[in-house]
Amino acid sequence: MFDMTPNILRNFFHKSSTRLYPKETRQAFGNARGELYNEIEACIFCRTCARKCPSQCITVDTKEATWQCDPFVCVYCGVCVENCPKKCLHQKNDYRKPVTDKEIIFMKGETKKKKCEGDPQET
Amino acid sequence: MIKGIIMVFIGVFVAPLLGGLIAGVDRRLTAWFQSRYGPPVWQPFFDVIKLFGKERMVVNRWLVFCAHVYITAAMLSVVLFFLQSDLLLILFVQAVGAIFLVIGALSTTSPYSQLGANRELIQILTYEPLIILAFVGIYLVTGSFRISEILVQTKPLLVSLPLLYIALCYALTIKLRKSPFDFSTSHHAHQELVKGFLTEYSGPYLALVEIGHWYEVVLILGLCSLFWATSWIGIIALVGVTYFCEILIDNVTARLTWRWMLGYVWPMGLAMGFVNLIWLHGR
Amino acid sequence: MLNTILFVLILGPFIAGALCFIIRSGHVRSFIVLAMGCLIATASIILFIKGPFSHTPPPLLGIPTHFLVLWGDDLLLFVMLYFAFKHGHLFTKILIIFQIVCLDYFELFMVDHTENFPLFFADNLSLIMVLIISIVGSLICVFAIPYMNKHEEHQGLKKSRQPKFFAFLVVIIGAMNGLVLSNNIIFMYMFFEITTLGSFMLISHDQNETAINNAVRALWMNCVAGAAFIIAMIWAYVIQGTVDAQKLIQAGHMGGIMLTPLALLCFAAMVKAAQIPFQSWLLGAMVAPTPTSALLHSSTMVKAGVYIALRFAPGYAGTFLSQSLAVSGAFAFLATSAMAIRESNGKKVLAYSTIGNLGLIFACAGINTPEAITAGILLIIFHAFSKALLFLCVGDIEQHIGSRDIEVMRGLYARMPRTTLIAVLGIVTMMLPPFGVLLSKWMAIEAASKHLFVILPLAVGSAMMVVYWARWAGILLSAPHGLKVEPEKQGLLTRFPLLVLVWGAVVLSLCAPLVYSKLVVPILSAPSFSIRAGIFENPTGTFLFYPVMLILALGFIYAVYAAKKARKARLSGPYLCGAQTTDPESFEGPMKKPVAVLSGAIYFESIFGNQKLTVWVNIFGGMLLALLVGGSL
Amino acid sequence: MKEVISTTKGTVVSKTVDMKKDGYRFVTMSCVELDADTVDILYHFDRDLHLKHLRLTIQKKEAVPSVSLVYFAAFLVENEIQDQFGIRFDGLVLDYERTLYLEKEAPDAPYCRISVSRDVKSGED
Amino acid sequence: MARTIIPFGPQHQVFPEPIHLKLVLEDEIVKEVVPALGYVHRGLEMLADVRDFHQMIQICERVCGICSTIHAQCYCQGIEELMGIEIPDRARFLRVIWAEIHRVQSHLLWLGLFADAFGFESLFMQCWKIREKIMDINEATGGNRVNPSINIIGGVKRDMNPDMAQWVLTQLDLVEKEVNHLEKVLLNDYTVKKRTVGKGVLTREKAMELGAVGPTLRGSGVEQDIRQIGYAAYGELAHRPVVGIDGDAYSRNRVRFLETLQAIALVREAVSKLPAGDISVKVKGKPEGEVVTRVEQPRGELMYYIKGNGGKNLDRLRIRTPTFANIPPLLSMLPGIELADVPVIVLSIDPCISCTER
Amino acid sequence: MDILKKLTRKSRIKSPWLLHFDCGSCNGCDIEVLACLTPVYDIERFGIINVGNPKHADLLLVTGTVNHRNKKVLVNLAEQMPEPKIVVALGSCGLSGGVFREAYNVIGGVDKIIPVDVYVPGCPPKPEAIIDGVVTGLEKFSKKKDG
Repeated sequence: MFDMTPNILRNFFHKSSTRLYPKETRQAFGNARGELYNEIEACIFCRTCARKCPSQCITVDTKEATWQCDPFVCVYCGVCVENCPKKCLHQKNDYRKPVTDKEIIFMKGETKKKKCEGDPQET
Repeated sequence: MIKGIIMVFIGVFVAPLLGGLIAGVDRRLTAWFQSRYGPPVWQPFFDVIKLFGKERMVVNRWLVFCAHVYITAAMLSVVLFFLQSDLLLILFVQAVGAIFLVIGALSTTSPYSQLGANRELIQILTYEPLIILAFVGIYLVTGSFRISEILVQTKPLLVSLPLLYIALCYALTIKLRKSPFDFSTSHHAHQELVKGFLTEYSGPYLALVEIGHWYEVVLILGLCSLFWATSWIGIIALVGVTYFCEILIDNVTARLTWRWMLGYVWPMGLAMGFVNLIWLHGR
Repeated sequence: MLNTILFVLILGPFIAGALCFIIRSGHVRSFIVLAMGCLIATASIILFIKGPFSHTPPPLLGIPTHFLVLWGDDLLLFVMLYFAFKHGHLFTKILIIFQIVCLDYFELFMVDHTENFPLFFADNLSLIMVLIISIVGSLICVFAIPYMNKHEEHQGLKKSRQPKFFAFLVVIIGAMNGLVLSNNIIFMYMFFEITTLGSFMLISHDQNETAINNAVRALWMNCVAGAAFIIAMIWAYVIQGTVDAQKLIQAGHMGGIMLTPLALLCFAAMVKAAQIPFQSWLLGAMVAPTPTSALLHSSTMVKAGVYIALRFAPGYAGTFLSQSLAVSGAFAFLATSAMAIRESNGKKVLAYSTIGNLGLIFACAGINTPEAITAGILLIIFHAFSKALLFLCVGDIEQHIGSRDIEVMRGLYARMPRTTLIAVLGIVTMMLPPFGVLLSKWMAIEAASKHLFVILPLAVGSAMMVVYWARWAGILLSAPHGLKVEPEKQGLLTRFPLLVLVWGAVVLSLCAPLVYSKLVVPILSAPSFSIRAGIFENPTGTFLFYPVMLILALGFIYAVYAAKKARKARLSGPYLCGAQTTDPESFEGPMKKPVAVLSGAIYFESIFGNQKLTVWVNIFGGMLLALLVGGSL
Repeated sequence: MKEVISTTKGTVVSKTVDMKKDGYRFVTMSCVELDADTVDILYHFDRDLHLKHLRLTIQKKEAVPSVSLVYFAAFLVENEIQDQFGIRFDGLVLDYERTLYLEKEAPDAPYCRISVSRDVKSGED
Repeated sequence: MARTIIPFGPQHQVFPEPIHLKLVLEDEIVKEVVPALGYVHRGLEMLADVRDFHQMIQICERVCGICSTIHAQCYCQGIEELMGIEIPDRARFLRVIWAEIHRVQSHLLWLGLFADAFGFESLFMQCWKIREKIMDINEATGGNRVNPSINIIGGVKRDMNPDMAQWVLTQLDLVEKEVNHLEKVLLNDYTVKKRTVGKGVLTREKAMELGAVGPTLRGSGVEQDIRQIGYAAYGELAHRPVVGIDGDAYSRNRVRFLETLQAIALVREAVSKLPAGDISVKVKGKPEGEVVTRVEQPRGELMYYIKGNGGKNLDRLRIRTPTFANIPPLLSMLPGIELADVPVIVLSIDPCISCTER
Repeated sequence: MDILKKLTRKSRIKSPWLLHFDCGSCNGCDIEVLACLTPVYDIERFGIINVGNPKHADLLLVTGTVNHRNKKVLVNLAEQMPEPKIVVALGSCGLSGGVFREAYNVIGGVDKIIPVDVYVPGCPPKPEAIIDGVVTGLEKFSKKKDG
């Protein structure tokens, strides 16, 4: 009977193992697969990422030079990053922050002039 | 007279605050035992205030009625306790509340609520005889069922009623719905009856039930304190140790079934109580 | 005046019964029953106001009373013998023949009929009993009028058997009045036997096989009681040379010599009150139409048993008999509570609860302190009202829904809100403070605290009692949500007794301190409680009767107000794991079929459920009874 | 897939019974659409980590005798095939009547596709 | 007797996943049970029509979040067999390492949930606390706590350098130490035994007949574990299946507990034997033909049937998950037990409904 | 009165009781939700308890794709929650259907069935992200009307 007691008491007399998350944030692991972003200036709009993506969350328009990703469909598998011929796709170590409205990452790039709309990288 | 009024005031207003605080400390300690950080100690108050602010949603109006009767009876029993009244009377008044709570749960067509209510009845069935026996033990020592007579004792009751105190602790565990007896409803999630007989009490009515529960906790800890009522230190030590052990037991046991409770606690508790009574008789 | 009242109370019902039997018109019968009810209720109140008395009425029609009794008794016994032969029950035959022989020998050759003592004696205990018998009994008779019409309708009888039914129904009331007022134990014995015959006739009323079997069982068990009674009577006479009950009681146990007759009397009383192991006759009586059970359970028949025990209680105070009576009463309380907990048949639950409460009264008689006697008497009063009420409710419910099963009564509130509320109130008065039954239970527990073998069964039994009452009340109230509840129709003759009983139960409880100080105190050797501002107090404990009642009543009123206010709240179906369909009371089951949820209470089948329990209980109960009788030899 | 034994509708149950007698554990069944009309049903069995298969080729319209009386465990997968391929099984011990997974709103027999649409899709990119 | 009919699920506290049981009770004893599935059915086998066979890896990983690595491993193994690819030795060992880490994770998760099913909250907390270390290992080595996503056709995606391997081992040492503390609780505690011993008994014969797999089968005393086939690198590692005797919830509990320790030992051995070399080979061509491939998942035998037609989309992908096979035995265990034991027994097969329904 | 209202608001934020419904997820998000309750993340710090009963809950955490069968359950559960309540959708599947978007039995994200207040992306979202999501949801509470 009461075989759990030693464990319980050990817990009681030690510091709790809780990570007090919003107060203390733990460093993410180096190669964790987080939010996807595109260095649009390097992108050649080859559509490899769109083709390889298992959840089909990336849409690339070669003519208009747009790169668009639905972050709410993305499954953070990293396949696009691995297959990107220009290595311009990257993953951060952390996820996007929760939001109250849906949004889509839309990037327009041209060889000379680049413009970012609704770029949420900084969030 | 003034003392009486003060006592009533304590019973009505201070007791629930104390009960809520105990609940908060309980949750904090449980968290520590589980290597967690735990909620702030005044968390139960937030819970209750929030519940009062929620939408009123009912399955059945009997539920509302019963919740109110429950809290009245719980409050009255605590007041009677502080007025140092008759122990049996306190138990009976407390039973009014407990039974109405069950009747409220039974008055719905919800199967979980019904099953929970039936289990709660079994819990009542188990703890009530134990408490009565404890009172009889007190009577045999003091010659009265009145609390006021206990307070004039010079020797702690615990000395002559150790086994009955253990039996009372069983009742306490059942009443607090702590593991292994948390089967009519549970403070923790993941219970096969979801929330048992509290399933259909929601919003403000759940808040009433929660406050009623605080009253009951104070009452039953008060009953425990009677066993060392000769000094304040004794009371605090006894209640503190008892409650600490309750939390400990809550954390080191699995939930068992009511069949086990009837087959184990009943014989054990009654036998211990009985032995203690015989021994008192023999003196 | 006194003669007239006694005549009305005792012989009135007999005459009314005879009229019922002879005049076969339904309307006239109803009138007779109503009139008799009013008459004896009034008479009992007048008698009550007049207060205690001892009295010998002039001989009826000039015939010496003891002749009347002898003839009456012989007639009675031969009628019983006829039925014993008709149903071919050997044991009953033997018992009855034994009784005839003993009685005739006793009356003809032993008793000195010139002994001068009051034939009738009434103290407050008797008066209380008369009140209960007359008022509650009459109400039950009134209820029976519409009930029996419907009952026969259900049965589809060609020829009404109502005349006989009502005849015996009212006769029992008369016999009970006679029993509690008699001071001559031969009288007592006669009335005792009349109730036996009456209950036999009433139980067998439906004339089907179970009814007859159960009636025969009731007959032989009660004959055992009769035989014990007669032996006790003769034995006592041999020792003390008197048939004056008061003298017998005052003489006490005479250093143990009188103990055996007293034990036999107690034994007779316990059999009459269907204590374990003789509970089966009362349970069998459930087959009879509900008014029968109501009458047998609440105010008459079984109460005859506890009355005798309480009446003779001073006689055996402080003896081993007293102790063992307390223990076996407490044991009956425990055992029947355990058996009731697994019962879903409403009437059986009521029956077990009756036996349990009677056991409690026996326990009180056995404890034999003023507190305990107080508890016993109060319990008789409050129990009679609540139990009669509950029986009548169940009868009414049964006629509406065609079942007496508690599970079938689920959601009754939606169908018959009036009766349901009355029934729930009845249940509440049976188990919760500050109502009378609980007040007396409190007294009983406090009084029993020194008796280890009494307090343990009491503690466990009362917890079990709470379980089955609360379960029932909850089930009655359960109603599908959102349903508009329409009050059902109730006939005047149905509603009147129910309302009187429910008000009686509540108001009597409210007046408990008054009832105690005015009625009970005079009987006691010493007052058991002091009453101040509605607070019962003695050295053992305090019951803050009015304060508790006041606050609970306020809480009740506020709760009603809150429930009314909750009308505005949003209705939502019960929680069904999110699987509910458009009907909030059914869920989408496998194969997409809607399944209606069904709730059944827990009946502890695996714990209290087996027949073995009954067998063991009977064996143990029998042993206790043997101890009770044998220990006093 | 090494040991594959072909069966017919008539023999599949008796062969399953033989398998059971030989001490095989029923692993599962797989259903594959071959063309617009026919499907393959594969019964997989295992004994001591060694797999054995039965192959039953049938018309989609045909009813297949259920093996759930031989192996109770088959009832689930047979119900699944009923749902997904619309093939009927006769003598199921617990028949969900094609409601095991799918609701009315979902496509009927989704695993029966017309091969043309598939080619279009795969040819797209 | 009074009957009670209750819906147990789809949303029910005790089950993390939606499954519905229609329970008919008498005095809280289960008299009849009928399950209803389909609350998690997505139809992902059909996605093979619209995704190519490489993309299917990610989808197979998401058949079930608790054993994602092993699903992907099984799928890759099947495709490799179809295409005749020999993967490098290092990749074989790495697959074992990740699979076993995953097993530890899954078993700890299960031990916690199982403890919760019989209301042992602190034990649940303890198990999940320990499990967090494994989640960290997953995140550090694979890049995600739940879906490390390291399998690709032809090998594995990420390598494990010696430093990392050492860190993993030290973490596992800590885990093992803590798991050992729980041994007495899980296998010896009075209340735990009261709730598990003799509950939901599945005899050896019944288990075989009803097609039970994994710890459920081994708990009934059948020594069968797909790892004995020696897929991946299991042929080169020493292990023997853990077997129970009684076939009750306790026995299954014991099997899973001991398997947790065994898995840790396997990781250690695999790391020590980890050969040098490439972690993947280049894949050319398209799968054609049909294959049945099996691996041992934490819950038991996982079977993939794959049929390719030489195109980039597969003709048929069929997944038979262990829970799917364990549901019939479960149904045979439920009648006659107490309501309170329903969660215990349901969880004792370690149900994974999202696997079952796919 | 004002103080009472303020207190209620504050308590609401301090004590969000949680109902978790797995609406057809792959378990990935589920176990992360459960992980939130366990010692390492311990969301009881914020007063969050997993109540498992819609009638007591303030916060509905939905994981996974909605399919034709469980959408009714989802609606039923949301309906049985007393106001004010917050719905948080977790993970790619809960947001849009994720990888399973094109499967035949998948309707899509939770927001196609019931209004969603907070979207937490991730496959599965880390417990930290779930905590963030809940905190974002709580901010919405102050904007909601009293129940």
